[in-house]
Amino acid sequence: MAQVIRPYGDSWGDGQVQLSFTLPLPAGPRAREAAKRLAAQMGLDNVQIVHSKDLQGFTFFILYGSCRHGVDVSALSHVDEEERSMSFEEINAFIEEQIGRRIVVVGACTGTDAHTVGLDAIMNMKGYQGEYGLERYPMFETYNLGSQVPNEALLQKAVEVHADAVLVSQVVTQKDIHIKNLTELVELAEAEGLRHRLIMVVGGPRIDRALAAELGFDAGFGPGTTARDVAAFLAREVARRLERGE
Amino acid sequence: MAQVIRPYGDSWGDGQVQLSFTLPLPAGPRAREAAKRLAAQMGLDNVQIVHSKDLQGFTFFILYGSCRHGVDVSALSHVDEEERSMSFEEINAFIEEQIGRRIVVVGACTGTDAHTVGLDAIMNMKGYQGEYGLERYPMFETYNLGSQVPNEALLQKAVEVHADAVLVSQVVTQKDIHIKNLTELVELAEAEGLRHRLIMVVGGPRIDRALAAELGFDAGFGPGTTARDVAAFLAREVARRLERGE
Amino acid sequence: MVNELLKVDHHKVARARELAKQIALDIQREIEQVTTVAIERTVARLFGIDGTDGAGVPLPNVIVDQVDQAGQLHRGLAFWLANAVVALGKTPQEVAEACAQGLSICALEAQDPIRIEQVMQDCTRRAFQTIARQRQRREELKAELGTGSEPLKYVIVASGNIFEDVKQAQAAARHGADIIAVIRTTAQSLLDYVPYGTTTEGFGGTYATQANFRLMREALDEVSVELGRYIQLVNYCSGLCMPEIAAMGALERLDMMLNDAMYGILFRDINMDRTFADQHFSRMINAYAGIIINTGEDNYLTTADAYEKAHTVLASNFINEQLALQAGLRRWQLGLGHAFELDPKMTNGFLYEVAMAQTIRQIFPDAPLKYMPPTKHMTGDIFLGHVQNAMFNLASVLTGQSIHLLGMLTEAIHTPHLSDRILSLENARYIMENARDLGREIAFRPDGIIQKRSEEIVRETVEFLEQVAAMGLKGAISAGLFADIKRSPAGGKGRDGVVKKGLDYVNPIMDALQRELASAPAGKGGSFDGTGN
Amino acid sequence: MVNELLKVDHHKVARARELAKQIALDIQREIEQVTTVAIERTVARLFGIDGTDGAGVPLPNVIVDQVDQAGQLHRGLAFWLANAVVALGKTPQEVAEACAQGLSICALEAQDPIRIEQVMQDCTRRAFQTIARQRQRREELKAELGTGSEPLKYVIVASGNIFEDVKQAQAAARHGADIIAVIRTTAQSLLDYVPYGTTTEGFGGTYATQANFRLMREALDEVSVELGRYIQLVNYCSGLCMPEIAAMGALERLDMMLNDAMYGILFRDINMDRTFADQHFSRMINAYAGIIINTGEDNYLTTADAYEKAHTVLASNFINEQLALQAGLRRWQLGLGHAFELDPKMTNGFLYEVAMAQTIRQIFPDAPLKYMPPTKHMTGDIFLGHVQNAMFNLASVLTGQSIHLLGMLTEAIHTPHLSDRILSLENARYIMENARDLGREIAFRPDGIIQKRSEEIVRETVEFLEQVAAMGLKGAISAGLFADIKRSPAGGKGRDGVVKKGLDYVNPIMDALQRELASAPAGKGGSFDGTGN
Ligand code: B12
Ligand code: B12
Ligand SMILES: Cc1ncc(COP(=O)(O)O)c(C=O)c1O
Ligand SMILES: Cc1ncc(COP(=O)(O)O)c(C=O)c1O
Repeated sequence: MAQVIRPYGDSWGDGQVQLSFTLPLPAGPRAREAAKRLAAQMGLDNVQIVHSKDLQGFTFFILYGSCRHGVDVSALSHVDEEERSMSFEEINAFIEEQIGRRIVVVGACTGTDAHTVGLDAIMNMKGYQGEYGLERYPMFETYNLGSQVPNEALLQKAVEVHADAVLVSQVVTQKDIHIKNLTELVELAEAEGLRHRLIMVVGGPRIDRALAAELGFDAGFGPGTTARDVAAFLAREVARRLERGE
Repeated sequence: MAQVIRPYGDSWGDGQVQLSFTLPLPAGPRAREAAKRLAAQMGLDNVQIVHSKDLQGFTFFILYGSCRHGVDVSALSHVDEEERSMSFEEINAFIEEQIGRRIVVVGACTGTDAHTVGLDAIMNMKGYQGEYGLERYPMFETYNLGSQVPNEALLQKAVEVHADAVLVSQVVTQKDIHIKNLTELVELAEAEGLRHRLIMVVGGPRIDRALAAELGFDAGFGPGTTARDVAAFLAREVARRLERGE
Repeated sequence: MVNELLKVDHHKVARARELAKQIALDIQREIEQVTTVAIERTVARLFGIDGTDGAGVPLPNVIVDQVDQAGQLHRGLAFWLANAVVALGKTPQEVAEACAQGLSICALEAQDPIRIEQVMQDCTRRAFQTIARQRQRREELKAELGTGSEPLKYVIVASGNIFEDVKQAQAAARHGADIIAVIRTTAQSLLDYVPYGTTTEGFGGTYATQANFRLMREALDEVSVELGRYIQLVNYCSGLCMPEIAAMGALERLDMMLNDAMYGILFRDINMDRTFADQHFSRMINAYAGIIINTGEDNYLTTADAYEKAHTVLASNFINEQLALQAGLRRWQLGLGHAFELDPKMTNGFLYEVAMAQTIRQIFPDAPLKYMPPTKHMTGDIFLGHVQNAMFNLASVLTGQSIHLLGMLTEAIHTPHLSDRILSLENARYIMENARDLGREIAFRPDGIIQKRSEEIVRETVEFLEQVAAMGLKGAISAGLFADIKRSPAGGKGRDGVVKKGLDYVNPIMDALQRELASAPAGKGGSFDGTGN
Repeated sequence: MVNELLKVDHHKVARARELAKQIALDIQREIEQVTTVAIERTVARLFGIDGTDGAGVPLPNVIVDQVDQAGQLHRGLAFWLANAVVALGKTPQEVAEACAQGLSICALEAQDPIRIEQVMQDCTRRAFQTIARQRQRREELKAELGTGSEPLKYVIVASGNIFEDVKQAQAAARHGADIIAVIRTTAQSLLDYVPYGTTTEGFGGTYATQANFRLMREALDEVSVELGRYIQLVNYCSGLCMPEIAAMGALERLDMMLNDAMYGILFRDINMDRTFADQHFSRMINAYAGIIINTGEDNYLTTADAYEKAHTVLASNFINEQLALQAGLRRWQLGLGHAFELDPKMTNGFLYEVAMAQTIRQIFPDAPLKYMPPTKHMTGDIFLGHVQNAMFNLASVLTGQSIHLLGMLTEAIHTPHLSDRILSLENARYIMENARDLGREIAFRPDGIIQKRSEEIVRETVEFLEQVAAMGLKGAISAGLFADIKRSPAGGKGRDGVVKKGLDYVNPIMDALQRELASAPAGKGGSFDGTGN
């Protein structure tokens, strides 16, 4: 049964949303009218321009309005909630029991990206937010290649150390450089016949599961991820593949 | 010729907008998916949820995305730019010459609204932002009825003093109380056969020309209005009506 | 403990208090001459009358209006009601219901004075027991759960629908709010009755009704236990029903009340005599109920210039203090109001704000000061507005304010959305933690801008109070000395409801309050002594 | 004039300077042994070589690579180039173009040393004339238009497209920005050449090219005149092309350069010897061009903990200062970097930030300190982020910082949109005006948190510098003492481009710089004297 929800401002179904954008028009009644029309096209009723600022040739707007659109919650049931998390000890025990050997991972910030903090947070001893990194897990063998690593070099290293998984970090996203770069990595892995042998994981502030899947990765991790989340996923995924006899 | 513009983030046509809203769903992958779908329905591509906050049973989202919609600027040419403004002296001189008598105005905050500061800013001696109020104009005769004035009382006073115009202020807008109240005023004026005799003006932070016209007013003034804007409008409008022989 | 960051001239402060006391005593003499329909309805309520007649008119109104129309209110409702109780052998509620059906109580025969007195004492005792129980319950809960650390974070809910308000209040508490105020609909303050039952319609706020009070207090009790922090509830004890709302709040365990001696006169054009009488009785009830009042001087700066008229705020704080002490409130109950309202474009505006806030802090060291956020100079620029609120948060923690109303980034747009409140709470939490001890770290230069501004405010306050004392408070209000608003003593709403007390006037509730307030010990969060501390 | 809000131990500061000087002198001895391909390309550029070959390789690279591959770079490019000019009767540009066509200049016969010397002197003089003219033009414009009041508001543009950047820079200037930095694309710092021409592609920034420099400087000159305020232009003088970019900036009248002695080693894994040599030559050029450098210590706190490692920032400031003075920069040119990067959740974090900023301010009273906004702890919560930036703005105006990089509410999301910059400018304008004189109003408690934190930072800095001095700077970097990053002396990019100077090495540009810098008087905004002031 359809169960449609709408944004909530201060009462059920009021549809209130806040919006801001800049239009390439000089400030004035025409720019205001354009802003209102745009908001109307976005499905907002009762549009209120609460602020506009002349940026010389451009106008910045802040608006509120009531969004006509709704989302049917019953249609979201296919979206998985997160898997139960496991503790450091549970994960190591799980790997020992179910897999019986260390999981090998190779990580890198690829392309021209030099933002290593996120990957280090997942891979290095020290970890992040009080959670140790993968390096600290007795049942993981880790190689952190650092920053600005070409896709070729990453795959080469993965082959060299018989990696179960590659962990890619992408932080710079301007003009969708990360999409380009990640797509290239998957294509390269496929071309080299490595794709099915590797669990491919991507992380970064603009990454989530949906995007990762779309780009052909096995998992994607966004802001706030800790090594434990990644370790649990890898442990389960390697076990699943063993079970399936891959 | 159609000339379509889109929002501008940091390059022409990138369509970037910022959006925030709350959904009545507990935080988690489903709420995120719902937020993305909603944004997609609003016409956003490349939706990035940059922040989400669990409000227990509700989730607050901040998103960025690229808006597919555009506005055809050539279709806005009918929107008038503002009339040339006049100075204090020009306005008084204009009225003396073109009308030859003082313009009589009655103002009030109607209904249960007690926000007098805006109306006072327009009507009282002191004015606003360094601009004198109408009371200071030699060619205006003003009656400021203050706050919480019933619509009936306002019209009665207008008849009593042979007003050219009524100035209504509406600040409280929750649940569209102002719309209800303003509509009632216009209907009342029509019922009493006063509508065509009076210039009806409304002002307030959520008022603009378009809304005023829609509700059947002759003019609407929003945030930042000064008495001079209103005086110039009234002077021209009374003159226009005289000319048309009304 | 208040940090003495400034030097404040104690002689000037003492002089200001003396003047304010004199001003308050002048008014007090007039207050004692009259009663009002609202005061009498309050007696009816505390005697147990509630509900409405068939037309929806609240029974306290039905019965008081009847006595008033009979020209008999000068004796006090209590007398007529107790007389009817004795005469008819009914409860006060039954008497009121009978009135709604046509009974004229002033037409009943006069009964035995001793039995009448007995009924009045019984009814009074029952009311006091309930209030005392609620007060004790609050004290227990506060002691058990604590109340958060100052500045206490205070947010409003104002959806117009009490059921939405409840959700939003709980969400706010879970995100760090210490105090929840339910803002009243724009229409209510000029109603000469209190609506009945739960309500779901309202503009710019939600009706204050006893049922709404109860619903919200229950919801907050629930969340208080969940959070291990006692969440305080506020409503508005002002307008034409001040003392009735005080009674309702006392019965339903509200913790704070907006309750100012002059707000109604200035901002709602309510008649002076009416407001002065009503505020006094309402404050006696608040005093006994252990409720903290919040005064409304912050409002002055929404109509008058915040720099030029800063001293009127401080002067009014002195007057409110003295009127409150005369009503039996203790210093720990005086949430005197002031505000961060300077034009954000002003060079060194922050320094002047700090000067004002710190000066008031030092002058009223025992008062749980209520500090109001920027409102007038907030615009639709929600981003800049959020930063203005940050500076306000900083001024508050720096100067050690007590009750801190969170500014909302959408102040200029709408009554707060659910998420606005959460963003504001995060803003406050960040600033107040990040600069937690700043006030203990610094000293102000003895010849600096802040010190000089403080001296100027204090000097102007004394001069202003001299002027008010000379004109009398009513004269000063007539002359537009407060908030740039003029009100005449003969004008204003609700004047009809002021009745001169007869020599035979009785008000057992007021008498009992007087006894209790004079005798009980004080002590923080609780009891009384005679010193006002 | 710096406010002395804190007591800073002058003995400790003197000791720190002494240690830093010793550390810098050690490195300086090594620097003097070598040249690099980048240094030689810089000579080529200053001799007038520009443009690319058919394959798009910049001609400075073509000619230097040829000499390098011939194993002849130890003599210096200037010698070979001048020799070719004499031999062929062509201009340096024509010589380079001929090289691109196959000419081998090291194979040309050796010419008359006097005529070679003559050519080198002529080319050097021409380059110096252009630079001096630009410098003088800047001084005139600054004198005529002024530069805004400190803290100077510095924003970045980084659309990737220089034509969009130009629009955005002008818009920012019109809304109050004093300084515009064009951020470089992520790919550029590891390129061993400087791209040619205007560019419209880039990620996280826009290519630094001479044509882009020129375009932006023209746009800013235009808007400077329009606004009556000289808008300063910044780019990045770091990576594998440090000195080339310095030369380009000198020719195109950039006003500031990000130019750090160690940033490339730590954050781009560039070889130590390469960076130390490159930074020295680039700084000599910046010194002569009257350019203010910005050092990059703020970056340390993006990888290391900002509280634990605060002293490494100050220690590095001392080292950067000494290396800069050795390169001929004057104190007014030293935009030493530090940052507001503590975790916003930290109780009293603001007090610690103020302690750090004020300590650095007092230790380097003549330096135009560069203060960086919160970045690491910014999240997608743009509302809270805007407030973090407000507190940063407050810390900056309170402690009298000079070059103030505006924090962006969208820091965690994207390189700034047009409107982000405007919102940030409004935030800064509000805070800096509203609390303009706060720093002159207060004193810190002598035994307070801020004073104690300051003492702790200074003490740890001296201890740290003792350690670095003992290990040598290269040893310290190898041990991961800065930014929690370890780099080995033998590793890093660009190592191949380091060449040991021969006994016959000549570099007429460097010689002339040395002469000029040693002899010229100093003086704010302009000229030099020998004292480094
Ligand atoms: C620190 C920092 C730097 C440091 C990097 C130091 C280092 N060694 O990493 C320095 C100063 C060197 C730097 C430089 C630049 N930066 Co930078 N930088 C940042 C900053 C401030 C913080 C990033 C960070 O460390 N976050 C903390 C970590 C823990 O979070 P995280 O990366 O999201 O990682 C978490 C998750 O995403 C996930 N995750 C991340 N990776 C992975 C991988 C896997 C496999 C998994 C499972 C999970 C995972 O888990 C992590 C832990 O929860 C951001 C702004 C911000 N506040 O986010 C800008 C930012 C990322 N930088 C930016 C830019 C543009 C640059 C420069 C290009 C600017 C310039 N031209 O100079 C340069 C060049 C860098 C380059 N070549 O890539 C932009 C990117 C814009 C965009 N979206 O495209 C940002 C957003 C700033 C901005 N608004 O402009 N930067
Ligand atoms: C000052 C103020 C008050 C004062 C009013 C004092 C007074 N005598 O006016 C006091 C403290 C009494 C007050 C009370 C309340 N207020 Co109030 N108040 C404000 C505040 C802070 C500023 C309004 C103001 O004075 N602006 C300055 C003037 C100059 O601007 P302006 O009104 O927009 O007027 C300009 C233009 O709009 C135009 N204009 C306005 N009227 C007219 C008329 C004509 C004819 C023309 C030509 C032009 C014109 O010209 C003016 C000059 O440029 C706003 C928040 C804000 N920052 O906007 C809330 C606000 C308006 N209040 C609000 C509310 C809810 C209330 C209360 C209901 C709360 C309560 N329950 O206690 C009460 C009840 C008031 C009532 N019965 O109406 C809400 C309204 C929400 C909504 N959109 O529905 C606001 C937005 C605050 C909020 N976010 O909750 N308030
Ligand atoms: C003391 C006091 N009473 C009442 C109010 C407003 O309530 P109402 O308009 O419902 O009287 C305020 C508003 O701020 C106030 O400060
Ligand atoms: C001194 C210095 N150089 C360079 C950079 C970054 O530029 P790039 O990555 O292009 O070397 C920074 C970054 O903040 C810096 O501080």
